Parts: sequence; structure tokens; C-alpha cells
Amino acid sequence: MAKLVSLAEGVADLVRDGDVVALEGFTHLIPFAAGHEIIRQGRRDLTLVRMTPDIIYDQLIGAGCARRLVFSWGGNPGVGSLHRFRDAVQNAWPRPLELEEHSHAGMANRYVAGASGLPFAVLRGYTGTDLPRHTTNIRTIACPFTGEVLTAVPALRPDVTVVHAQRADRAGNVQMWGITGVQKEAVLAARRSLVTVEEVVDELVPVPGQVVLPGWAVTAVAEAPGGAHPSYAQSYSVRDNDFYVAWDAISRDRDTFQDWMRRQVLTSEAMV
Amino acid sequence: MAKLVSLAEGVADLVRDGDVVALEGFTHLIPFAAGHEIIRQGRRDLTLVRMTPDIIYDQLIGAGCARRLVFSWGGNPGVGSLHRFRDAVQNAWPRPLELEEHSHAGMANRYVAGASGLPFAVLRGYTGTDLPRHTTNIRTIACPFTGEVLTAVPALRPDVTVVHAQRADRAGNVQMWGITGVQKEAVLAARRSLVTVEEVVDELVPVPGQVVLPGWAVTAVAEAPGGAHPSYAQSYSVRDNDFYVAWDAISRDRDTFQDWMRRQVLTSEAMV
Amino acid sequence: MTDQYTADEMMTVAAARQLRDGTACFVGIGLPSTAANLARATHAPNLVLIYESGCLGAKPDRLPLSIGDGVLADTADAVVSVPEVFNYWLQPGRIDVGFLGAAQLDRYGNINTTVIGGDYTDPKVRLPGAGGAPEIAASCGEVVVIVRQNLRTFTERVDFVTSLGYGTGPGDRQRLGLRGGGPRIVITDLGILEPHPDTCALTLTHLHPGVTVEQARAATGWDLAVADRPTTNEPPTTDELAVLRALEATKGTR
Amino acid sequence: MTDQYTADEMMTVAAARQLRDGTACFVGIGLPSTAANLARATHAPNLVLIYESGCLGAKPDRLPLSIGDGVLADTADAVVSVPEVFNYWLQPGRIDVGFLGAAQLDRYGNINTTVIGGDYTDPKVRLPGAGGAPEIAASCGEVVVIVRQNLRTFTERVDFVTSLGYGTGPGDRQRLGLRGGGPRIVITDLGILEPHPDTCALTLTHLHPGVTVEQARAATGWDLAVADRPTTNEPPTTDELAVLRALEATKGTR
Repeated sequence: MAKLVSLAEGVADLVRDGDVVALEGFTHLIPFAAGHEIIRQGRRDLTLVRMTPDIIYDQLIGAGCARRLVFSWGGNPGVGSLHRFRDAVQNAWPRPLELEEHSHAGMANRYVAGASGLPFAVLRGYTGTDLPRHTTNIRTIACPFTGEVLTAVPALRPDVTVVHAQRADRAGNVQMWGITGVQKEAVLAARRSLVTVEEVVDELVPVPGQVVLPGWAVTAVAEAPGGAHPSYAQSYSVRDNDFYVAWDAISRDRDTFQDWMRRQVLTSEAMV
Repeated sequence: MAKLVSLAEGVADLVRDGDVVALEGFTHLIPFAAGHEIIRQGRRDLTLVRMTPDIIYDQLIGAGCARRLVFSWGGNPGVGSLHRFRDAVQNAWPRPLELEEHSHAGMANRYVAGASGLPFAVLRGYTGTDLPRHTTNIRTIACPFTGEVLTAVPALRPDVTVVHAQRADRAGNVQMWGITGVQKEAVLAARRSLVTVEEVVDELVPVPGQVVLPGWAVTAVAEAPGGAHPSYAQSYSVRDNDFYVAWDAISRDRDTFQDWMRRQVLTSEAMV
Repeated sequence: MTDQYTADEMMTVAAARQLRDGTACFVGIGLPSTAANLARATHAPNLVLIYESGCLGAKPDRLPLSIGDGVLADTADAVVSVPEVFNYWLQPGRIDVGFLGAAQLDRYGNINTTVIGGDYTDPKVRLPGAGGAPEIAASCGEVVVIVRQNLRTFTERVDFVTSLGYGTGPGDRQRLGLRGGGPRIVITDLGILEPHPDTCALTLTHLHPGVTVEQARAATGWDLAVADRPTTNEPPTTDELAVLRALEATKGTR
Repeated sequence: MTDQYTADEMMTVAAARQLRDGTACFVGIGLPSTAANLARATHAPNLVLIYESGCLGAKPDRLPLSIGDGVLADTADAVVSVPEVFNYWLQPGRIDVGFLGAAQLDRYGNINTTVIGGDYTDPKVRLPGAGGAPEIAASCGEVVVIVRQNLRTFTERVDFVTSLGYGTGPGDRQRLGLRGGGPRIVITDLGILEPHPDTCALTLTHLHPGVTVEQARAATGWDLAVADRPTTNEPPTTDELAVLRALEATKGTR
């Protein structure tokens, strides 16, 4: 059964320096509050994993938390590029950032393999692209029945996965709905997991399209209302698109970025 | 977009002599009406595929429709053995029945591979059992990253999959809920598909736990109210357990079986 | 405390007692399902029942008629697809206990539910087959077997290994790369057998009240090892019997 | 019929016209999403829009802000997981059209959205990367590319092959075992390019009104092949323009 904790406790207990950390969320339900808490607690040398590293990863990278990024698409969704990510890759600021780059299909299947307790996944992917030239974690495999050659990628097994969901009950059962992306797989692939939720309720009323993670498959749950802002939590909030647009200017310049982080993240209290 | 057809038309168009046919359903939502129509239309030489062949497969086998059975558990669920299945295997009555036998995990993954357009699936399965000795479709495969040896099974690609669902709309979008087993995978793995439904409605109102198959991924939909009887359709009917129990006696004897089939299946009209 | 009870009731109660509260248990239909639901209704209210139909954390208020009974979906924490229950939940070793029956069982806890007699293509008795059992036996933290003990079932060698116990003895599971621990305990209508820590051979460690070692030996198709002093199990308590009978009475009701 | 319109509007309208009613289209955000929604609002009401966030058959009444916009989930026929959209829907070739943008494009329709200049580990410009594009380009029945035409984008060789077009020429896709047909058409703000049936090289086949072959050549970083008589496209109709502008006006509203 998942423990109910505060966000600060959850991050302190479950996210450690040097960890492989996945904060997942596909445009929807992005765990911003948890990412900010990781920055506040000063984690270092993280290997950040995510299909779609966006603003929260830009912030983690710009704050110097990350040593390495494993990903398939790094951008400001619907807006453009990530300037802190670019600055780290192009200029090693504030520190060098190693990249391990995949396609979405590859990353999704790597989580599936992790969740399934398999060492690798098979897909039709990457073929003819330059990705395998730079990413050693992409190999070929022959079908033992037909001889056809396909692509293999290794399982992802994060030390800890962090996701945001709409609700949990007091036993730590987690309920999310709307676009749920790869979050179930990312949680099940991880050794530990932390789920922030809009609210903890007495009973999870079933909702169409829901994904439920039983509490015994989750390590800890922390209430963090609005914890997906500026992304959104279907039925709770809408995307703060102005912030996504504003981030382009905030993040373009190192000083503006650091000033914003000081004011908006580092000096504010953990949300719960 | 799926065509809306009568059950008789659907079976006539989509199920052909010699086909590989999967009628899926995991205790819940078993397409009995469609199976009966296949018997009435006198299909022969079918390769029947199913994880849990139960009474409807006992009837198809006893009626002489099948040449081969690909399966992982053949029984009368909650009651006992299938006597027509046994008689075919032990005494070749009414004709010999070839078996290709798997585990549930293997069959489920074979459907997943079929639905995914892959020639095979990888799992931890069958290890140390006598199944690979008798089923040639079970091989080993080494992880290209770790060298670990796992099990591979080939994709299932039925010529036609038949399932029963609660509802469809007029565009042929199919909605089912409750225990949905491996039906999505079985439909997506097949070249053609026929879905019988409790009712065709104007609009599919979302339901918690629903699985929706878009109409453009389904070949045909036929209304067949009660088409899962004696199994059940959650929110529409309950399991007729008395029939499951009664089947044990009906099916034990060849004459009793044939008499029952004549009276209950062969002379009754197609349901729609 | 000594109500009248049947050997099957004793077996079911003894099996239920083996399930620890708060663990996750992969349950087959029939005796395992009855025993698991008895455990949940008595000492293990937080036992997580997992059925291969995709129901995780089912809390049925009556005995399900099959592993796909609607009451399982209605009361589950989550209902997932059949591929998911095997791939995401069973295969990675998330399930503590696999609870299986058997048509034949041998000295090393190997289970047959496939064919008896003759050969595979021309058997004397064709059984339902493997279902989820091979991977349940392979991947759960441990396996609990519940089976009636007699010469037909307890055979020197099973005619077909549907689900692996300890294979031909110590080290086999490790050599094959299986991650689950294998059969921890076998509960029968006569008593309890456990694998010997060195030989892995099933050893009679407990007897139900009134059963003798000789009876157990006579019901076993191999030279049964017996612990130095087999313990006598507690008979079913009044409460256990009452709950079990109430459960049995719910079967088929709704 | 000749309302004032921008080159981007012409490009978007020309792209929308390429989408046939009743087909299934895998849509990226930005220009592809705008064009696909324009098609659905005009001549192709039964166009099935598929977004990599798992929304199948989305019917947004406003332009989504991202591929994970809530309006996509709210209006979709089905919302599935991200692994499912790639494995069950894209990979088996169920999607007729893949609709992609590009940061660089070469003569054989290969697409770069990864790095420009320098080398991979020390690039001049780091772009977002692959996302779903490599497998969209590989597995859809055909690919439609929408991209502004200029010397920075239309390069002799892309700096990084993120998504394969025709590789180095005829036969490459087949040799690699790709099942999708590859780029059928490239729509730009100047006109339309199509692969030559023999050489696979992108060939200018259509010009937007008022654009000359010389302009297109001057905006292309390789010696652009030109069809014998490039057709001039119809300008946007009043209706197309009105619908497009109404759509654009919905962006960010709710």
C-alpha cells in the first residue's frame, strides 16, 4: 500500500542524487510541483528520462540537476524549442548534458519492457535513420520464426518515476483519466514511484477512460493541488498557455531564467 | 467504417471454410450466437483459435466444424471438462482434431504481436514445462543487450475474429466494458472482424472501464441481443449458470448432444 | 470447538490460513478461489486477489462462478486486459503468491493439468490444459498448491509437466532462470506437505486431525518423506466454518 | 474568388486538399494539425485524426494547443495509451497518411528535426528531436510533408536523418523492409513537390498562384527537378479561407 506523504517528504525519501528519474506526463498531467521540489532540494547528477522533456525538464536542466537526458522529443509543446536544454547541449551550461536519444515508439516500448519485467522490447523502428549511429542502445534482432530483422531496445528501469494524477484514495490507489500517456508503464517500470494528486478522496468514483494504479504498486502518494500547472489536469484545470508562451522569453536568457527560478521556485514553499 | 449487417450475412461474408477463426471472450461476452450461426451455415475445416475454448467451441467441435484447435485452456469454466472436445481428442469423433497448445501468457502475447504487426512476441513463459516438446511454435530468443534467454512465440493472425460487445453506434464504433479479456488484440490481429452487439445505438455514452474499437478498425457489426447467452454481457445480462452445469450432461453423450444441437441450434433461426 | 466438518472443509481452511494479510495472490477458480475468499473474509481482509481475467484487487461478496465472473470486475480496484495482467502484473514478479490446483502432482511439486495416460496425441484423459498456470508457477514469489491427496493424483512422475515445481530437484529452477520461488506448501485433504530444504522433495509436515501418517503414505504414489514429528493442524474454528459455509452458500446467487 | 491570402494560408489550404475523406491521418502539432482540421471542416468530414498522445478519431471544435490538448481526448472515439497508439495503431500500418513537418528536407524527402550544423554532440542548433516521426514516416501508407521552402530548410543533404524518406534513392525503403510508401507529396509555401516515379527525387509539380519556377529553384538547396509543365494551384476559395481563419481564431480559446 502506498504511503501518503507530503511532497517534500516524498521527494526527500524517493529521489536521490545520481538516480535515474522519470517524470512522465504527455502534455497533460505533468508533475511540475514535484519537479520544483526536486530543484528546491538540490538534487544533482540525475539521469532524467522522459519521452517529451518540456518546460519542467528545461528548468531541472537549467538548475543543474541533470547529468544526462534520455528522451525522444525535447521541446516547448505547441510553442517551440527549449532554451535551457539547447544551452546545455550547445554550450554545456550550467554543466554538460549527455544525451541518449530515441524515438517515441522506442521510448514507449522501453517502458513497456520495464513494466513487463523483460530486458528488451522489439519494434519496427529507427530503421534508416541516423539515430542508431549515435544511440548505442538500439540494436537489431531476428525473428526466430521468420528470420525477419527488427529493432530491439533495452528496458527502461528508472530508480524512481514521478507522475501527477487527478485523485488517490487513502489506501494510495491512484486514478487518472484523459490522456494518460505512458504513465502506467513508467510507474510499473520503476523501482520506486511517487504520485502527486490533485486531491486525496475517501472513495474513487469510477470515471470513463480512467487508469487505476493499485496502491500496492505505488510507493508514495502526495497531495499537490494544481501540481500540474502550467500543464493541466483534466476535470480540474486547463492549460496555462500564456505561461508556455512566456517561458520562451524567460528561458532564452540565463539571468532572466535564474531570476525567475529564484522568485518562482526556490523561494516559494513546497506546495504541501 | 464497419458495415452494419445481419448476423447471418456477417457470418456468410466473413467466415469461410478452412479459415483460421478466433471467437474470443474471457468467460464474459462470449459470442455464442455467432458460433451457432457458424454451425448453422455448416462451415468446415476451421482452425479454431481461442485462449479459453469453452462450451461454444465444444459445440463447434462436436458439430464437425473444426480441423484444428489452437488454445491454452479448454474447459467448461467453473464446471469441469468439455466432453465433445475430449471425444474429438481421445476418439477422433466426429473427426480428428489437431491441437496446438499454449499457455494463457503465450496466447495473449501471440495476439499482442498480431495486433502490433510484429512476427513474434517475447515473454518469460513455458520454461521447464512439457509444452515446447509438443508445440513447435515455442522457441527461445536471446536478449541482444544482456544475453538472457527468453521465450518467443509467433504472432497470431486469424483470418477472422468474432467477438461480442455491449454496444455499437451506427458508424460501427464498438463499445464494451467489464472484463474485456483479449478481445481488442484479437480483433486488431485479424484480417477481418465481426462484432455482435447487444444493441446498436445512436450515440455511445462513455462508461467507466470501456474499451472502444473505432469503426474503421472493424469489418462488420451485427446486432444480436442476448448473443452472449449462456455467458453474460455486463449491464445487460447475467450468466446462465444452470446451462453451464446442464451442458455437462448434454455433452457427455453423442446422441444427446446431437439431439440438443438439432433442437436448439440447427432448427432455430439466426437471431437477427 | 470441534464442530463436524468435512475433509474438504479442513483442506480449504488450512489453505486459507496460509495466505498472509496484505499480500497479492493470483487465484485460480475452484478450491483456490474459495480458500482465498475465506482468507479475505477472516484473518486477511487486505489480501489482494488477482484473477487472470484482468481483475486486480477483486473483493467479491459471493463466491465467483468463474475467473471471469461479473462480481470480480464490479469490485476490483482495476480491471485490465488479459495481456496486461500477464505482462505487467504476473511476469515481473509483482504477485506474492500463486494459488494453484492440480490433476497430478509429483514428488517435486510439478503439476499436470494437461493429459493423463496414453501419450500426448492419444491420451487416456484429456484435461483442460495450462491456462495461466505455467507462468503463475514460474513468476509468483511462491506457490501454494491445494489438491486432494490420492494415488491417482500423487504420482511418482506427472504424465505431463504443465507447471514446473522443482523439476528434477534442487537447482533446476535457478538453472532455468525462473524468478519465482516455486511451491512453498501443498495443502491436501489429509495434511500439509512442504519441500525439503535440501532435496526439494515434498515432505509431510502436518496432518489434519484424525489422519495418520500411514493414511497419507497410502494416498501417495511415491515413497513419501515424513517430517520427524508431523504437527497436527488445528481443526477449523467455529468462525472459519461459519464463514466458509456462508461463502459456499453464496455460489450462484446474485 | 481571389481574396487576399498569405503564403502560409495557401500552403495550409493546399495541404488540407491532399487529405481524402474517410482516411486515417496521423497528425503532428502545428501546420499539420491546422491543415488536417481544415480538411475535416471542409471536404473531409470523416477524416480520422490520430494524435500520438493516444487520441483516435479526435474531432476538436477548436485548434488544439498541443498533441495532448484536452479537447482531443474529450472528442476522440477512443483514448488509448501512448504505447498502444504506436504499437497497435501506427506500427501495423493501419494509418493511411502520416502528416509531418520538417526543419530540414532533402532531395529524397528525408527529414531532419534533430540537429543542424556542427556535429551531433556539438551542434550549431539543437532541435527537439524525433518524437513520433521516424515510425510515422516508416509505417503510414504514405507521408504528406508540409514545410516552408527556403535554402536553410531545403538542403542537398539533411544534417541528420531523423525520418527516412527515400534514403539515397529508389529501392532503399524496400531494402530496409519499411512497409509504408514514403513521402507522396511535399507542400510548401511556394508549391508542391512530388517524388519522381523513377528517381524518387522530389520534383516541382505545382506552383501556387503568382510563384515562378525560378523562385522555387532559388529557394531550394539542390538542383531542383521541375515537371514539364507545373500546374498552377487553385487559390484558396472564400470558404476555405473563412474556415481556416475561423479555426485559427479558436486557438487558445475554450
